[in-house]
Amino acid sequence: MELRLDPDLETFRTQVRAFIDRVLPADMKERQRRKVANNAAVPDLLQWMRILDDHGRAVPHWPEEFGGCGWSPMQLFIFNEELYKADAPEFDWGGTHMLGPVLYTYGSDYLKDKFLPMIREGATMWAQGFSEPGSGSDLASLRTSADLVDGKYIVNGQKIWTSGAAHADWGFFLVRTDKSVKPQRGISFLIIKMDTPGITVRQIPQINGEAHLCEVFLDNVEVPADQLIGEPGMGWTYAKFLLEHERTTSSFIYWSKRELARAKDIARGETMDGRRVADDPAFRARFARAEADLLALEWSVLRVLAHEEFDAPEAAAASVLKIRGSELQQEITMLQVDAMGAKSLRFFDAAPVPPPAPTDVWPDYAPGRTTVALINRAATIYGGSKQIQKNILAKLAFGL
Amino acid sequence: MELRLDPDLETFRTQVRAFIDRVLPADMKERQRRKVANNAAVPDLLQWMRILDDHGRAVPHWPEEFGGCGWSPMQLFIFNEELYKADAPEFDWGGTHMLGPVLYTYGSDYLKDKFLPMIREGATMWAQGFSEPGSGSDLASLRTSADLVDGKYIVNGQKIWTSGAAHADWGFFLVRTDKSVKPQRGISFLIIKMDTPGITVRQIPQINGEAHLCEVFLDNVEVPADQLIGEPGMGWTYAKFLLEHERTTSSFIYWSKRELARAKDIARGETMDGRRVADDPAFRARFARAEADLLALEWSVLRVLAHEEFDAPEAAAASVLKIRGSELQQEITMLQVDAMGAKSLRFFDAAPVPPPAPTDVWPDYAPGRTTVALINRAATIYGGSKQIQKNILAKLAFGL
Amino acid sequence: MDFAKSDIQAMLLDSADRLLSENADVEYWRHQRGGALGFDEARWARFAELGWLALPVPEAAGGLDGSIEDIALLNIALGKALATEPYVSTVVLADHVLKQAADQLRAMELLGDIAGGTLRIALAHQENGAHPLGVEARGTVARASGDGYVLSGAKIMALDAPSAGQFIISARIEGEEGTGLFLVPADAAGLSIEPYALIDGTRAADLAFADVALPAGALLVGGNRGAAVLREAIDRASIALMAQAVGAMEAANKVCGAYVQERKQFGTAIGSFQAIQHIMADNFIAAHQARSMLYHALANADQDEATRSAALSAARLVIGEAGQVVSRNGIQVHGGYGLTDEYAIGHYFRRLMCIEKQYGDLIQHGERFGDSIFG
Amino acid sequence: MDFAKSDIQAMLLDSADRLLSENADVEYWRHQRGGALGFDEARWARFAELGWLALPVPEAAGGLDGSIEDIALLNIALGKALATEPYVSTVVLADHVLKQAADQLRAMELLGDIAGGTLRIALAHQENGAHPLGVEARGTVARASGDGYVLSGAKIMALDAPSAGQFIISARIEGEEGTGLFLVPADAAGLSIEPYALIDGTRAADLAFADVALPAGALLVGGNRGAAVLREAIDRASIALMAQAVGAMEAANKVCGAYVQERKQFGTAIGSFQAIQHIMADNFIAAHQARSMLYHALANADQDEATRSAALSAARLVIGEAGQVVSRNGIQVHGGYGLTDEYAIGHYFRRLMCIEKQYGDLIQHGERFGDSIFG
Repeated sequence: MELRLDPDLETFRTQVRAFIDRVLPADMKERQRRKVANNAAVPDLLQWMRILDDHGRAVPHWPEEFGGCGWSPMQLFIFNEELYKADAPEFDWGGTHMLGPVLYTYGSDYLKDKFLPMIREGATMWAQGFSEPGSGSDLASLRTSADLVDGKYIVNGQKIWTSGAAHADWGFFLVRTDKSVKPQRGISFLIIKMDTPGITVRQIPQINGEAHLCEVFLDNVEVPADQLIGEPGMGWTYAKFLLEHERTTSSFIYWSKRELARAKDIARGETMDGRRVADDPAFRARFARAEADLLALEWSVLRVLAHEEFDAPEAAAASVLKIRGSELQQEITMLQVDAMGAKSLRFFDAAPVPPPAPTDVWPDYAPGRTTVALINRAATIYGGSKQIQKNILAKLAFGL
Repeated sequence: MELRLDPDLETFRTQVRAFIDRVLPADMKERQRRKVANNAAVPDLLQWMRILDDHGRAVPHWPEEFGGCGWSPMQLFIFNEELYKADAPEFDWGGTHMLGPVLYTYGSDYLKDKFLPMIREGATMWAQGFSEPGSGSDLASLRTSADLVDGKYIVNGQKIWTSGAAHADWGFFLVRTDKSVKPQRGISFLIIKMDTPGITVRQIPQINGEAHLCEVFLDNVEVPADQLIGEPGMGWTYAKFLLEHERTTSSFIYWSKRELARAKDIARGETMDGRRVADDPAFRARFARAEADLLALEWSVLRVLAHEEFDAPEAAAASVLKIRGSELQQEITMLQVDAMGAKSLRFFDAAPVPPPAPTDVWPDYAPGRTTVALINRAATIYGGSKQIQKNILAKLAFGL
Repeated sequence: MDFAKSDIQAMLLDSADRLLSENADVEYWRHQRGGALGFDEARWARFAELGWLALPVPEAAGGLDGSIEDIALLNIALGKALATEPYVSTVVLADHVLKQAADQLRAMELLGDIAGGTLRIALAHQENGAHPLGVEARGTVARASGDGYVLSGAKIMALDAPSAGQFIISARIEGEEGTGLFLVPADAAGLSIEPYALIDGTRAADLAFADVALPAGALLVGGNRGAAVLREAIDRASIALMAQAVGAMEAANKVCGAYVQERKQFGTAIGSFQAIQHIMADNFIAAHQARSMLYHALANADQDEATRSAALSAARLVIGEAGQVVSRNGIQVHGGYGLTDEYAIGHYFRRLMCIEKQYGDLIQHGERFGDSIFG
Repeated sequence: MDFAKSDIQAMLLDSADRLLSENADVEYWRHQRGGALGFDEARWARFAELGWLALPVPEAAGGLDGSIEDIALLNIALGKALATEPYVSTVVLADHVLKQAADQLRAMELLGDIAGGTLRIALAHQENGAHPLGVEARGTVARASGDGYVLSGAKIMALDAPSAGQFIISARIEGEEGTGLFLVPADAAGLSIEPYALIDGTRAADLAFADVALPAGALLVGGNRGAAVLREAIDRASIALMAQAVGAMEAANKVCGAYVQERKQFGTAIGSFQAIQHIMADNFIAAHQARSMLYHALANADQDEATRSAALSAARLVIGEAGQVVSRNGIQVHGGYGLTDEYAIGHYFRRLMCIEKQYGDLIQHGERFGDSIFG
């Protein structure tokens, strides 16, 4: 048992930090740091992918043959941590972390050749079409159908919570290709071009002023049959593979660490009659609890990355990451909000325009905190609600 | 809407306080205040009943014809509050608040004449035999049988959590008199003398060193048929009546107010490097929350007592009292414990002997706090666990 | 003790039911939010017609001389409907200050204008970096000048300021102790107003005073009484806001109760899952305890300041926390739909978050209550 | 970073499995609690035979020179079995102090005795009214006298004192700065011991020193280093206790998981109810995060004092809270049986409560960690 970080990794961290410092454009970093919206602006996100790709680091977690870096899990951990810390735009996770691994594991050569480079080079945003209005946490009940007619799939149905669909050129969808088998077995994984006739995208206005999530209506949409990944009917298996492939992603550890640091800055910046909010005992107690919980989460991530031998199935440890990760995202963003007190109630427009210039009253950290905190209530809902996660955990850990 | 207390009630309170001050023996008050055990010593409890009865105030909540005082709900509230505040021994609730009302509402004249005076005069402790090993929150599944044979009930079975059974001369039991009907309809309410041949009582050792709860084994116990209250098969109805009759009891409001005051004294008495625990911000924040919650509970009790018009069934309001009351009992006793820090870990014998003489290190509030806090984990279990209460509440308030 | 409604209270609630119920929906809220002031001036006129704006106004000024209980009950209804009108600012805060004004003749005129719906007044007392429960002005100063005063300084987040014709401004009076309260017209020369929306669709503004000249009569309450009057006024505003919170929670619970019976997952209504049932039970408990604490605050509203403020802070603590429980749980049971602007629960969520933080938040009220316990 | 066990660690855990598993049950615990010392001296001898008492002892003194990770792993096993032996006092605390003692020759002898199972040492540093995280002695004073010292004062709640042959006593040395650490035999003249049980069946004592005469060699660590050594020793003890807490939580979860599958209500195993499933999920999460924080504390155990104590307090915060969650929930799912002395969960509950409060409780560690963040 060796719990201290390998000294080589500290060297690696220094290199990563220098690399990011060198290639991340200052204006992009500043836009990212000061954005009001929860999501990165699409042009920055795609440009950043291209910059990373120029240096061979757009998809470090992929196999080397497809452009990966061959790094260890701990190296990837450090790379991601430093990206977030540096206020680099997030990855388009849909492409790089969801579709990508499914594609290089199960896709045909045609699909791999066509789409892996597109993802890696940041050629486009990817829409993720899983949820449907009637099937949120109950994904297996999805009803969007894809019927094979003359070598094409004719897709009909409706998707919801398709993030970024309004800006995506391509999407990957779970569709039902066989209604005669039991629900999980009739689902397939299909790539669809978003400007195909019959597709209508409606942006859903959110409680935080953004409209990032979309409804996608598919009305007799024709999709070439070779855009189906792997075998028909295996979509459910691939979707599960995808979730299990990214066991630690749902912890949001890198994001939460950066945001906790920001909460700390806010608590130091805001004062009440000359006393920092950070010095208010009740606030400090809550902050200490969140920071301790985040350390626990980080070690829980490390345990999964290191494949610690473990009394329960590893999936149970992953479920913990999802539950605690989402709760902490919420608590940390609320620490930011609460540190600002009533000032947090001001509405700032989340449109991708520069926020107002900072003033003494409204420092540059003010715009955006509440925007993000409000939409973060979703963290315990998407990807299997907290209640579903607890069902799963009770089953995995105790056989209940 | 008039939310201020009627000034007449303040006069009543002054009278009650003077009365208690006059009749409560100083040594009994001191024993009660300093007892280590959760429960009052039986001799004090019974003697106190006799003292109250001498002044016609042993069962003020009963109808006047049976010895009640004809007081309003608010007068009863104040009477009880002052009793607790004065460290008077608790009532034997089994007799005065559970059996009594069932008896004077449904009992035969024979039973009323025989037992109501016994209860009122504190002639004996009463054992309450409801729960069974296989039926905790699921009372309807109880299996102890009472078969009518030659004008006697032959009782066989086992009861558990029969509080005080080791000191009780009489008990009231829920028994199954008819196995042919659906579970709730075959239950009857039976009075049994505890020294009847065939009864064995085992005291169950508790985590706090007491053994107040008992198992009662009934092996061919013969009970005169006229000791069955009301109609056979109506026991379930009577038990529900009994619970609904005492809507506000489960709030433990009087008890919790006294114990919160004690927690305050402890937080003022214990110091850390010269600073009172009361001045520790984290402790104070928790205390403030508990006191505010207790105020909310008190007003919720008052709303029930005053039969406030209300959007949901009144039983929903009662369920709130049970849930929040039990949670607050636990939080308040833990405030006492936590205010003492590591000193709270010392084990004090709960036997009914005087606790050790107070010292600087171990003030007179020290013995007993942890004893009570430990057993108070039961508050969210007995009388329908918190989980069951929430099921009920969701059904009552939202039809779920 | 009696929880039954008086005749006037029953009438009030009845009129509220009729006026507000037709517009207590997402379409209406989204439409109002898009408007210039965040509320409908025509409905404000209806408030006047129904006597709501005259509720706490003395009979002498043509008002109804209503009690704080009356105000609370009406505000429960406003909270249920998520009304964004500046009722608390104008009718609770400003009214109370005006009733304490030195020049009662002028004050009665102003109160008459308020009652008639032709005048709205907003309070601007908060300064950047000041403790939210403090009321003494620091960075805003009134200098005597000729017959009147010259005002300089700045205020932040004056609630409902963008729709107000006049402001009540707290200011230190140079050469005097304490904090005075001044009446300043919205169009005064040297006053600049930066308006903005809050997340619940209501409006606020930051104000800056660059040597704003005021007549002598602008001083409503002198430095010797200004802070005490302000504390009283804000405590009453807090009660009205808590009443709105109680109304909002009860309405949110109704919405959620209906939703979980309707929404199906895994082939059954989600309300049949025990986890959802327990969340709803928690929500019921929270809203129920919140209403209890509103009663506690009301019962102590006219006590001495120490008792009143302790009761108020205890109530803010319980109600603030309850609002979070109810609205966060409410979103959780709604799943993704809870995060859209198209379902009511998200609107309740934002409103309850605003109420929790206005005139002192959970932490500050918890600290004030704790201090009141242990001295 | 590597979570795999080393060979010695695997052997240690294997021996623990064999020795402890046969006695990790309620009968054993209740029997031990009734005894004079609260534990079985014969089993203590087995600890010695298995090398456990020699674990952190330097090889020079015949020990195994084990790491803090080794100690933690063994203590996880002790915690699972709810062992009441004075392992932490003697083998973690006293060992560490002795290793820092000025007279290393004498210290090695004592360490040898500890390793052999013939000597137990308890630390008595806590004084009534002192902050639980403070280590500077105030009310206990050592006066120089002839070649040695005379000790007076009092200590409270010295853990495991009733079974110790010697005590380590912290005392202010008259005329010097700082806090010195003295070795005092349990049978020293003028020393009075008031022993008592704790709620988990372990023992402690209050000590009073009425001019206890000590030889010069009794001073283990001088006033210049005493406090620092004590802080290090206590931090190591805290790690060992946290490891026991982790073991206790994991064992409690096992017990509860089995119970809810077995216990039937309403005609079905209670583990089939979603509310119970979610409670068990919460318990799993709590225990899992607790183990993660044990690793965090271990990873920082040899850092500078500020880093070490911040990591330790963060871990105490998470683990202390987790222990409460696991044991309170554990009792709740057991229903009435959880409150009896005849089911294991109540024993875990009491042990976890004790660990939460020893060497600083949740509140104090939370405050210390908060201070470390914001300085």
